[in-house]
Amino acid sequence: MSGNFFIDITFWVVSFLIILGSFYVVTARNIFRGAIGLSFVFICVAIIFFLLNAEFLGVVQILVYVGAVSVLIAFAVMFIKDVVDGSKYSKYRLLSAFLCSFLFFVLIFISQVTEWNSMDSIENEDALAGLEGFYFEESESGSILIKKAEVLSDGVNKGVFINSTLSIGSSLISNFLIPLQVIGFILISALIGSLTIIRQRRKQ
Amino acid sequence: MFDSDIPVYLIILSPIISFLVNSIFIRIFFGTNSKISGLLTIFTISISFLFSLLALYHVNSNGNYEYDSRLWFSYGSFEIGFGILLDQLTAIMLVVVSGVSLLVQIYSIGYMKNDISYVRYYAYMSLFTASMLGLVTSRNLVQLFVFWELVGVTSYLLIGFWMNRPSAAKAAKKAFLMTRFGDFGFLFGIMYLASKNPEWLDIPTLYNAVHLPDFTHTVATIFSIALLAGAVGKSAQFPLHSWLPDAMEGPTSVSALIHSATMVTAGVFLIARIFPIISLSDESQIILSFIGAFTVIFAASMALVSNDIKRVLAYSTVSQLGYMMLALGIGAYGPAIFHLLTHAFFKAALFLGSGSLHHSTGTFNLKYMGGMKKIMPVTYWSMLIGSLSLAGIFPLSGFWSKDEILSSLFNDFSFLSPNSILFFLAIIGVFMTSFYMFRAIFLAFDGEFRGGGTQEKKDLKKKGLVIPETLEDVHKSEAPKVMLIPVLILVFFAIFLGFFVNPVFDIPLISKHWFSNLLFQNVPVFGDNVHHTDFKFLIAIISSIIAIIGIMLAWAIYIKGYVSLPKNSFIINKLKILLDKKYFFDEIYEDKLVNSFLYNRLFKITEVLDLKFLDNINIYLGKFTLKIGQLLSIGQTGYLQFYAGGMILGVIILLCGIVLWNF
Amino acid sequence: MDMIVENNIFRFIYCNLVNTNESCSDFGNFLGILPLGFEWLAFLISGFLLCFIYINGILGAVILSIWGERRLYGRFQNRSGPNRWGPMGVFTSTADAIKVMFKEDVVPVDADKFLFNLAPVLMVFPVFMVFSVIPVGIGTFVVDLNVGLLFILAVTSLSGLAVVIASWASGNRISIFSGLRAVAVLISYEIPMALSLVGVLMLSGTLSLNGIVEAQKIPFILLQPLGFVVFFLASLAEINRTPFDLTEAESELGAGYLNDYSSMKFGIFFLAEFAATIGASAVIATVFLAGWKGPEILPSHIWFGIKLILVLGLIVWVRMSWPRMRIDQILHLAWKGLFELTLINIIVTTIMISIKPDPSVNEMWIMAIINWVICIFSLIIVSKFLNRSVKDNFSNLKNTTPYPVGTEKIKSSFINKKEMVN
Amino acid sequence: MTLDSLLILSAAVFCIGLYGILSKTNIVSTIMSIELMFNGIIIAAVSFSRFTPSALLMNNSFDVSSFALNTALSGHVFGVFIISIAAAESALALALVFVMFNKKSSVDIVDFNELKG
Repeated sequence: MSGNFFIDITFWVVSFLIILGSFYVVTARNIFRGAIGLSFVFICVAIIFFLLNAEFLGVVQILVYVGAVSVLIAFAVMFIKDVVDGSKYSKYRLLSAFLCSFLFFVLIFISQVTEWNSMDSIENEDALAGLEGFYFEESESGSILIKKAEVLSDGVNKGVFINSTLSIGSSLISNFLIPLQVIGFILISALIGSLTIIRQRRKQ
Repeated sequence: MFDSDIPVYLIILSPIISFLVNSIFIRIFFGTNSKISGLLTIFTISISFLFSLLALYHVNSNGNYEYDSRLWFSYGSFEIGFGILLDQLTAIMLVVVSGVSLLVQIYSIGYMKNDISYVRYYAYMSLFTASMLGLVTSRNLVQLFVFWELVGVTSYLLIGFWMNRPSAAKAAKKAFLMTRFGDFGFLFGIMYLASKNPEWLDIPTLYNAVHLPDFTHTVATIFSIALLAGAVGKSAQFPLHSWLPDAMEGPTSVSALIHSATMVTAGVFLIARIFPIISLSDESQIILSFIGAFTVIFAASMALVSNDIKRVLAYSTVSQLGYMMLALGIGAYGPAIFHLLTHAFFKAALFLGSGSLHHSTGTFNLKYMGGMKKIMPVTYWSMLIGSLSLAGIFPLSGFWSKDEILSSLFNDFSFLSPNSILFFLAIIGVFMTSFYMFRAIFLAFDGEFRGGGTQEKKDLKKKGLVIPETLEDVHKSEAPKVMLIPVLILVFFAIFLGFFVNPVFDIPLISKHWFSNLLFQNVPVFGDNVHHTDFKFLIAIISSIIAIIGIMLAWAIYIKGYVSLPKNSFIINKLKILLDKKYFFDEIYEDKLVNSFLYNRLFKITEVLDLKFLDNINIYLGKFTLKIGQLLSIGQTGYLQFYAGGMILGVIILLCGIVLWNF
Repeated sequence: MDMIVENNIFRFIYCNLVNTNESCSDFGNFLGILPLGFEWLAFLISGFLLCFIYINGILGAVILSIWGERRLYGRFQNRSGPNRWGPMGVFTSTADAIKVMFKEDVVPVDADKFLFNLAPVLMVFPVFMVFSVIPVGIGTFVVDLNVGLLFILAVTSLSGLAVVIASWASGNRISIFSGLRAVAVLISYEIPMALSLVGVLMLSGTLSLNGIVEAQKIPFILLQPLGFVVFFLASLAEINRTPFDLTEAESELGAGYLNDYSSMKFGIFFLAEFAATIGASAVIATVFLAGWKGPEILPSHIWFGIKLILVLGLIVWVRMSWPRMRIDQILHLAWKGLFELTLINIIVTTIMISIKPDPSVNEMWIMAIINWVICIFSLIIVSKFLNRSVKDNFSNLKNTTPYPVGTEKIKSSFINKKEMVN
Repeated sequence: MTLDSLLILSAAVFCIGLYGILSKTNIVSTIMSIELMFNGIIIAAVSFSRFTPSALLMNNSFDVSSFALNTALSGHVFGVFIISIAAAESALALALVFVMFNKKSSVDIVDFNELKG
């Protein structure tokens, strides 16, 4: 009965909820309920992030997706004529169901067949030892230290833990500086663009 | 004190601080016509002036200061630095710029008193002064170019200061575009030099590089001619001169600052800055001197007939700048800068005096002035002294500087050599200068008062013409003290500066030719190209006599009426029209060059090409694509899902292909 | 696990259940009820117990704070306030709670029943989540997340969703207007709220609330006056307190999105609102007033309590002093006032930190003085600009509808034409 | 919780979102489905970041450069990027929904087929 057990249980339950919620989102006739289902899925995905040691991303997911995006979508829903029975199927429903399930199986096949450079799939003991034995820790001055771990038999601790907001921040302004600026540019242009669109509407 | 470059930065920064404080804080907290802004600007510029004087003192006693260049930006191995170069030339320019600027700011307190945008005026003025000070202290050519353009922008803002007047806006645009036109040459020169060796952009390195074999005659010629284009634009020399008279639309104090002492002398400063390179190339020297000499009489001839006193002064400025260019062209480095120095002071005095005249009569038109001698004696005397100085009458400062230029022209005088032609042109220039200046003085101050702005408004209304907004009502009075004192200070310098800065023999405290010697300390001297001129009695007498003849002629025509031009002579009338229309230069640029040549000829050809040839290609190409498009549009059902499904199908096919390929 | 073990309450319960040498030896003698091998059960039980203690503590605090606020309102309005039940009327709110519980639970016919019932739960759940990361004393917290501050921002943003659900599920047009207003205000104020904390993060270098408390050599309100002002105003807007309480503007919208709620559902909303007030005060006390830190004459919990009550008192004072603002004024304040102030704060803090990366206490005092000068100066400038912009827009305002911006179409989509005729 | 199970979860969420896009005609439903697809992708990115170490980290154990450390969390960084893109996208889409509703008082994609060939 290790911590791993709880994590696994949580993972399976939450995955199940995610898939269930996703199905509800795409099948619900009531769009508002669909939107609420969507925010439920977002929260569950955030829990998955917490399980994956990505606390920062999980919190951002809640902050942006649940706090802003799904609220905005719920907002947009109120502009639909008949919310309760508004979400209709197109004529490609069956075809698309077939396409999507086919794509799903192709993706699963590929993910199973590909040899990921994964912690689980590394068979060379030496390589694994070289990796497993170290973990990353923030020092007091803020830089990242590499420490040799003494006991790392626990399954939970397997993996690369460079798990800090600080290192996400430092990679954002070093290796991903240009993407970051592009994102900023996209955000500002989206802001201006949506304002322009709304303004046109108000002029009429 | 000047061991580090911080004090020099302080010189530039203090006007910038006043600009920021004026435009951000004072405008918000104290309103747009708060009087604090003027005092603040005067305070900051007097700090600059004080430090400039100190810098001149240090440079005089310790030689020039070369500070380390700091890295501005780099691209690979291509590095552009910035830094301060404090040599003799810079120190002199610093004193001239900050000194004249300080006096003009004091004058402006009275002159701009009733303007709504008082704070904006002072903000622009501080920014202008800062950029001009930055220009003269620049160590790197790129840095110099940045300040050069900043000077252009601020002059645009200042000329168009009364932006609600269409003529001012037009003049500002014209000034900006024409100087920009020359700046392309400057930019080309910088790029050319950088393509040869980026390190040469650093000016001290460039000075040292002229000895190297890499620095060929071709490089020097191309570079100096390219920079000459920039200088011609900024200093309003011959082909690009026509913006300066129009630029008189700005406030008179602005004209006094930027069209006498600072902005227009930037071109001269630039040529002086690259003097070691220009002196390597005979071709560019000849071009430079002929441009200068031609501009001298060309501009002076237009000043002969102009009725607007500010325009007379503007043409006079162009003409005097021609003298400086001429001097630089023949290698008279010291006299050119000396003339720049004296000219800055007496021309600023004249401009400020004309502002006082406008203050009193309400107009700039000489036809409506007259008889102001009794009403405003102080202005009269100061303008008279300024004009005498400009005409080159002994012992005023203009006499000394102009004679140095003439003497250096006379150095190796032989009949029909280029130098002799230049000399005669310069002598004719002296005559014309004294004539037009005294024509203006006599028309403005002697005789009966002819009604001023009030009368001019009436006349214009009678003719049904548009009344310019510069016209104001007459209130005959002497200018207030705050406007008189700066003029008097400038007049003081106009009298004494010439002799005491560059005396022809040793006097107590000041050695012989102190100014020229100071300048020559820095510039590497190449062969015979740089003269060290001595005072020549013959030249002094000749030029004085010619100047006095000019004054007498003006006196005879405009006061006594002994001589009068024949009224109906065909040639005289045509000549008058020609001069009045400024040799039709604006029309040539506008109608012939732009309209007839570019628009009607060159672009017509391209139009025909476009319509007959390119358009047909497009039409058939279009028809072809239309057919294909019609074929393809079958797939465009208009349903979003259909398109998305197609995309997904493509992705699935790709993925399957990858899977089948690999396994 | 290291983090959790430092948690004193958790360790106390855990060690009393299973006494292991690893984590309990340095702490004293414990009972150790469960046999070895049942650590996981102890883990679960102590976690649940911790949550139980916390939540009940919050509920008690809410009951007390309602009573305290009403007493204070009385004082502000020159009357005595509730004073019948219990000594000084302490049990008044308990009685209120009992009364609310026994009222009839009405669900409107047009309501979406599931969502109608879900909304109160969603409303109260983020408020309790906020308390989980706040340390109320040395070693007294539920969990010390390394992204604690961001977690608080994220969790409070959930209440926006709850408001939308509540307003829509009622099937009531007034509720929807109130919900739209709430969403506009909540989303607008989230930006200055998050940005105002950036200065604090730069100074402390951590997102964990415990870390922030420990980083405060002097309280951050001195070093971050602008951040404090903006955060205080933004959190007032986020918890719907006067002068930003437009969602429940009784003169325009009745009770807003609470219009159709009755009985304990209403009670839960009420509870959530007051708990959110306490939560906001707790966050301000922790982030800007150095949390449980204080001279050692009093225990850390008492210090925290004093600071909390001070901030609560300030909020009540603001509520009693200011009138309610118009919706456009509120949004102007967020986008044109507070947003700029946060940017100024960030720039100033960045400059400060880049000049002195690791300041001593004396240097911090100098920084504090500079910051206060800048704060007052920029507040004056921004308020001057705000005045101007409101004046400029006043002429345009006459032509606009009284509805919130962008909601004109909702009218036609939600009001059936037949209804209009009737 | 292994990489495989996470990848299957991500693929499932992605494909369900795709199904939503292809089968629903309401534009708001479509936007919601797009958000689902984004989420599926973030899950994959984060789980890769968690379970597959960077090749740079594998090579030398002690002397890890800052570049290697910064790339180790690129999955998280991509997650952040995707989330911010999604926020921008949903704001724009919402504005478009307003305009569409204003034009035809409908938000059904079927009604917007002017680009039909």
